[in-house]
Amino acid sequence: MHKLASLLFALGLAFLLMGLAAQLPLGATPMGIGADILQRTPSEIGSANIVTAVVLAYRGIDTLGELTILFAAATTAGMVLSPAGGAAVRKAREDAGLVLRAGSDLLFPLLLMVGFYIVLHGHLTPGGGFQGGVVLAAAFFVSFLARAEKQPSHSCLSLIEAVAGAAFIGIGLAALLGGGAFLQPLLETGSVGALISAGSLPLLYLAVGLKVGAELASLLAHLAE
Amino acid sequence: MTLNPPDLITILAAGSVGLIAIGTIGLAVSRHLLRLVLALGLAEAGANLLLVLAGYRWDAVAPILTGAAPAGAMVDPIPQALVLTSIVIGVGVQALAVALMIRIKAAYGTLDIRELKVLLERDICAEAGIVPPSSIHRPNYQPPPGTALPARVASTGESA
Amino acid sequence: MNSLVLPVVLPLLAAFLVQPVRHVSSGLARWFGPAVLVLCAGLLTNIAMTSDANPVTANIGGFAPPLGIVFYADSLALLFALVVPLFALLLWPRASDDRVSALILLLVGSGTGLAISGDLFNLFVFYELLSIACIGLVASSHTPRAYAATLRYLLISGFGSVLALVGITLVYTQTGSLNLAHLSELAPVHLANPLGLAAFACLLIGFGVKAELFPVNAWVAEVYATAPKRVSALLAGVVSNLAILLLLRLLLLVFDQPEARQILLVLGLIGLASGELAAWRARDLPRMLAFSSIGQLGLLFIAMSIPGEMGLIAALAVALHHLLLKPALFLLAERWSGSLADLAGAGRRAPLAAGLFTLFALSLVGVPPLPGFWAKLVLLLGLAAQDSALAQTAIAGVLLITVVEAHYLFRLVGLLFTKTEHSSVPHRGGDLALASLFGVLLLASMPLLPALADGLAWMAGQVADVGAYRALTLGGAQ
Amino acid sequence: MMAWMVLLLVALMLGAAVLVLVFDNLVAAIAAASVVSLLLSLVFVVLAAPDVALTEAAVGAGLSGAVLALGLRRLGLIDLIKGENNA
Repeated sequence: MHKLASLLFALGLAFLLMGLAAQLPLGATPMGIGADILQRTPSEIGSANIVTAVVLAYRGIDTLGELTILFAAATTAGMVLSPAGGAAVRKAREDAGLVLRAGSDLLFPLLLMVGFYIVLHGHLTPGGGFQGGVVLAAAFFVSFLARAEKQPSHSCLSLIEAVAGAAFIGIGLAALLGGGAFLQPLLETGSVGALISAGSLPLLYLAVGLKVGAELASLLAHLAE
Repeated sequence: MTLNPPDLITILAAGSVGLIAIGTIGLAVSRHLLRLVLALGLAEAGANLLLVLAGYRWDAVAPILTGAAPAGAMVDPIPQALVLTSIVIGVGVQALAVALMIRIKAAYGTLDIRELKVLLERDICAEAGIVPPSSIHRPNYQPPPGTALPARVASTGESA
Repeated sequence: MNSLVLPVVLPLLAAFLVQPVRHVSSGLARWFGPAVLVLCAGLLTNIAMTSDANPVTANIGGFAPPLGIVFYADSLALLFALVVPLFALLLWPRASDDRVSALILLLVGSGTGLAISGDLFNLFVFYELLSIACIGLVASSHTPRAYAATLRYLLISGFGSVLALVGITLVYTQTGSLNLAHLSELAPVHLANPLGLAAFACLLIGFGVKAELFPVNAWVAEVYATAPKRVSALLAGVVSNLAILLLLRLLLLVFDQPEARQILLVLGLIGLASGELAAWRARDLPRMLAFSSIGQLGLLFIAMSIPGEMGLIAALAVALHHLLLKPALFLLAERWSGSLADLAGAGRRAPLAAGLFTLFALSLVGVPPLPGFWAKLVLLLGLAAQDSALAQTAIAGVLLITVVEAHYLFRLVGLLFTKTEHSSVPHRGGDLALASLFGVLLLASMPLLPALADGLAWMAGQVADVGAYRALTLGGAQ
Repeated sequence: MMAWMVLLLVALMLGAAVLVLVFDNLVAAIAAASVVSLLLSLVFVVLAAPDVALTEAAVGAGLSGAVLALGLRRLGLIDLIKGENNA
């Protein structure tokens, strides 16, 4: 009986939502602000990836909020998992199998390079701080899994995290102190498509990438203890 | 028979609505905490798909300037920026839920949401020093053997 | 140099830097958090002073509003933005290690941002940040029951954020914009249809999790009972009022339709009834106060449903009264967190605490000289002004529920002052000083009621003036 | 042609989503959730949203899969060495 009730509830909810979605003008939604941004980005921001321009320049404080949400989640998870403040007793871990050890030796440099590539080319190709940060965290985590003696130094990771977060806000405040508005894109925009272009956006995404990478590495290390 | 563009969009809208519905059902019905967290992830994925769909144009290309003159109309970049944020929020909440589940399993020994509610109610009543309400649907609920109930809860249980 | 952004950004920067400051010097780390809060409160009072009562705006990134995000602070937003750091300073949790002080700083930064931001998705991001900071603070009591209550709270607020996201999608597909001022221009044309109402319902329930709205307030009793009492005071007082301010701004600017107000009235009435009856049945003080806070916020939703400036004045009066009263009651709950039966005769040994509780109970129920009475009076007058049948039932409901509220509050007051020879209540030192500070504030507000009433009326006028909001933000002031 | 492919993608995604709730073995449920994320990131590619596709793949399939699997190991629901698991 229970299953039947949940099935009916499912069909009813799906029918209601489908009725709602059918009315939406999907595919031809009004694009007032979006079209405006598409025109202005090449000249005003100079970043080839327009989504990065929206994420860091037009809606920069959203990304700061996003960064802080990840910081809050990682801090709370760390607090819940090791209330004694990081001095959790580490169970003796033996080395992983040969495959993982050999694999991690090969993968670690590659993952590091891919991670930094994604972060540094955030304003040119799809990708950016968040995606690159996850790849960097995966790089550190693979090497942590493979070798037993490799202990993640939480203090160093939290230092990177704090410095990167402070750098993101620092660049924003520099714009504010320099007479502009908070998180106003600084430096000249350069030519669209060049590596050194879109002013301070690559620096912001570098700060985001380092912070996300350090946070998630320490979160995974906490979970894996 | 060939499907023309509007069908593509209705298929995707049905997909996003289906994901939200499946996620909501999972939240309403499932008993295991991990399944609740997975269902929440599904519902968020569905909402993200709907938001990206809100910015989609049938004949438009991705909003990346590839040097050549922009080929045709471009897709609306704003929903994509919003979904970037909401995906990472979803995974942050999920990591927090997993951390809490580990602590709950260590303390209460169960991950069943209904048993947890009963144990939580007994724990709060024990801490406040009152008799747990008999209206709990399984009055003489005995936690599964081997669950290490916090000592005080066990003691007041006997004395009440 | 427009400094409206600093009260939001500095707490976030301080939250990032709490760990390194601990490495530098542990003495400094203890005072780092409170010092930043004092700085933010100073900045906000400076803005309030220099703006001589007309709203202040700040464009983030220097982009004009419909394109970029704008911070808009009128007198109401500044009042709430000022309350957040002050209450966080007063209610700073005692056993605060670095991570708890970082979470408090995040709560202040996101709370201030929620009060003054003018963009729909930006409000969603600050709301999520506020929700995760609250979850962290509740879990900071490190007891198994806190973890269980926190996980249920996390799941409900996760579901709320899904609904809020669907609401934002519906609004974006209809209007193509996220800026509240721009939306208030487009709303009468695009959002006046049933789809707009569906968007409002999704946003209301999505953002209603923190405002303890009826369908999504199952978490309230457990979380306030298991969290540290100072955190419960902060959550029940400040955070729920911030969520109410967010919903009020959405209602005024974007969804100014009669059906939307009817939804609010019905949900408020259900919340009021269910909250107060559950409080009447509760058998320990923290949960009784938690359910009574659901009831109070139900009353606030009813006040918000009254159209026009009268409704605004009622909503502000009830909100500020709730803001003052609920933290004080939770501080008293720390002293008497045991079962109600054990409190017999507790008043004999703690006369000041019992006296304060009686004062707060009187004001909560609405006994004439106290401000609680005036708030309820304005509410009932507002309801009476509408001649719809729903408003009449609301009046009957509010009066009936006040009787229930009076019963369970004065039952406890009577219990406090009964003569019993022995008393088994172990006395924990509660924050008597803080509770008495709130009591003094409450008493001090009595002679100033006329001045307060004019201030509220002027503030309500400024908030209701949507045209000025639109002109200033879209006018592109720097 | 493209619409047929999208129909297949969405059908597979919804099937995997139902499997997440139906599987009684939790490791399989987590795998199904990662499959949903992966197929969703393919759908995002179809929707001309490469940034979002990369994020969904890296964060949804990769990170949340890793976090859930580690969580399960800490919960003792899967025993990596012996490989069998008790739901």
